[in-house]
Amino acid sequence: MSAYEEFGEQPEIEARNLRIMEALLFASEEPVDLEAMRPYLSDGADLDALIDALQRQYAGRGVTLVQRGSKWAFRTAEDLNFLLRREQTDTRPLSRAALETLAIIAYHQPSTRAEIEEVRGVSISKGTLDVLMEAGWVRMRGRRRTPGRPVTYGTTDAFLDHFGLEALSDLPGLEDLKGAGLLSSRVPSSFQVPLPFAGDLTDEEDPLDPDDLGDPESDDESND
Amino acid sequence: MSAYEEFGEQPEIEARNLRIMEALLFASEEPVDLEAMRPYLSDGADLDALIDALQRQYAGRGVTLVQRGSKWAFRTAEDLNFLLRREQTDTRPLSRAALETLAIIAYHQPSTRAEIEEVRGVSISKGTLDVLMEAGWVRMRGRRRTPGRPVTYGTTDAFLDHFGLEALSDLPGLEDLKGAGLLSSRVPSSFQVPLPFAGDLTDEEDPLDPDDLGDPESDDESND
Amino acid sequence: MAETTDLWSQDLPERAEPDAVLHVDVGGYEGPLDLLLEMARKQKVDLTKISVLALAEQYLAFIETVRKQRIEIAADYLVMAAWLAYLKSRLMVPQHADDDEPSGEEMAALLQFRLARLEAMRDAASRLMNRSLLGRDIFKRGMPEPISITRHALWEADLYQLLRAYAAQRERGIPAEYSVHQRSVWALQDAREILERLIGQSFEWISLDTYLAQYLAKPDERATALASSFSASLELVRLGQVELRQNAAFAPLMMRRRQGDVQ
Repeated sequence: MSAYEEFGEQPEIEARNLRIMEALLFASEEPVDLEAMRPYLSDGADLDALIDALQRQYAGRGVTLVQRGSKWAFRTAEDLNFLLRREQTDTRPLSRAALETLAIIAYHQPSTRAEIEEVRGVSISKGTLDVLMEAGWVRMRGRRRTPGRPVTYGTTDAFLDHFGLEALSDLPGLEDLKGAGLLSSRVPSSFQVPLPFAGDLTDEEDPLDPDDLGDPESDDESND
Repeated sequence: MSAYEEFGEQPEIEARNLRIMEALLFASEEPVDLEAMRPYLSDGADLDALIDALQRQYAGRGVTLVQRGSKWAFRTAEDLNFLLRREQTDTRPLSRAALETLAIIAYHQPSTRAEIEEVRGVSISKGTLDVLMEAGWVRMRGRRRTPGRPVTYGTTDAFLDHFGLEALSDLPGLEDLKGAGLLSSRVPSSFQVPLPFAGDLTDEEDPLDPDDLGDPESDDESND
Repeated sequence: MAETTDLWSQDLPERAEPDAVLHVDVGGYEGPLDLLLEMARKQKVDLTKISVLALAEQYLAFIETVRKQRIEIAADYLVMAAWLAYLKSRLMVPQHADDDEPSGEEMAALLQFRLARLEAMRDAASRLMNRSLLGRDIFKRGMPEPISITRHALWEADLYQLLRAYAAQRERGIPAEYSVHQRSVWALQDAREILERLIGQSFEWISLDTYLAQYLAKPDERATALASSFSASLELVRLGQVELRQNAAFAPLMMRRRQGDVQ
């Protein structure tokens, strides 16, 4: 092959050395030290010249030979790295816990984590609010002006969009829920379904702190 | 690069296609289906011409491009085997029974458990087919359209890869065995020798039932 | 396998020694065909030229020897022995013209075929293993560059599910919000006091229902009021304070202060 011709005197031996080097570098599970390849090569092989030749053979190809410290490895050409990343969209049903949490936030917003837990009767696992925020349906609104200043949660426009609501006031009220058979008619007279608050911030809320968006959970949990 | 020059009209596009194909194949441990690469290539790219060109570029090198069924992979050159040979410490050698069963399935496929037993003259112990399926070399293909509808077994692409076969027609000695009538289930004289059939399903096979994949043995044994 | 081959290179009579026989467990073979194949190889000729008759006799003799040592033999071996015995008889006895059964020659050809086929598969297996194997002779990329897949979850939920979830958990919360309804029960003593007060000094026959009218109107008190005041009225009768009368079954129960009680 033309690629091997540069080794004037012993082209066959050098070509063989190059093949072996190539195979060793390919099959190795970690970058390979030049000296580690010597036992496989012909006596007196010029390791530097060989690796240099091999690197030039792969220059501009889809795979290139790169140096990592004193070691060498084949790597996908940098401009083709996009091939190694792939975006994939899965549809998954929302868990019951997430669905219930979302429902409470929708009706009772702005609500803190503790308030959600009070309605649910169980604590919320860390992942649940994450999922809802990742889905883009729930956002942190502000902080309640009570001791501990807990974060308040509310729904987003994407929430309205996904559930086909024009406004939060479209959420069915007590009588609608009873009419649809979702609430039994035996609920006590004191039972109320709140009217969700759709505005920016209530009188009882402060804006979020500047660093709130970093890690919502840790802040929130420290207030529990 | 000179290697890309053969594509007359759009050398740059083809050069890019080749680089992408090279990168995708090089990045993967397992053989890659040709069609799976299409989304990354230019519209209307000629996959066969590209893979052919790439294979020629690597011919004679230390790493070569090999076909494995409908898939392709870079593998170290076969003639370097004595240099690179590693003792396999992590895999247990196959039992004689498993080896023979594998050979029978490879050469006779699709074959039922009863047919394998007929060739070996002994019943297959429960673990034998399991071991071969766990190794990824044997798969359930379908069901034979005979009374009892026994499951049929065949080999996988991983089998081709492991044993360095481009296709089932590469099985060593296949033609001789065919000629000698030894791949038949009947005494030679008035019979047609079936080629090992790697395709989807023969005329005599039905697709697997949905629950077949759960417990391969139980179905088959009930037909014994 | 090497072990059994070695044993087979000895002469058969030596196997008669108990110790030897125990090692020649037929389980060492991969079935009767395997055993036959080993025996056929001892004839050191092409499988197509072996003497099937001699092979059959050798197999039967072997099985007989093993059985004498009372070693358990798998059914496969016995089935083969029976078949070979039949084959032997077919080969030795001339065949009638009207015999539909396969001839001895056909059976012999079948046996030869099966032995040849098994041997061919055995060869094929070793030829496969002698190829350059992946991971032993040929290698895949040692440092694959995995394709990292960024997954975007598209969560599915609809308004109905949302509302049902909300209603269900709010309703779950209800029982804790108000006290358990206390059922009013008339104790017997209370019933008696109420009855005595109602009857007063009346000597008119008046039905129990009339006395209790105001209580029976309340659905949740009706049963207990009736039951307790009836019991209480029986108590009053026993004490001789009240008289009871009923004209027919299910007719109103009439009561009055007993005459002369006041006197």
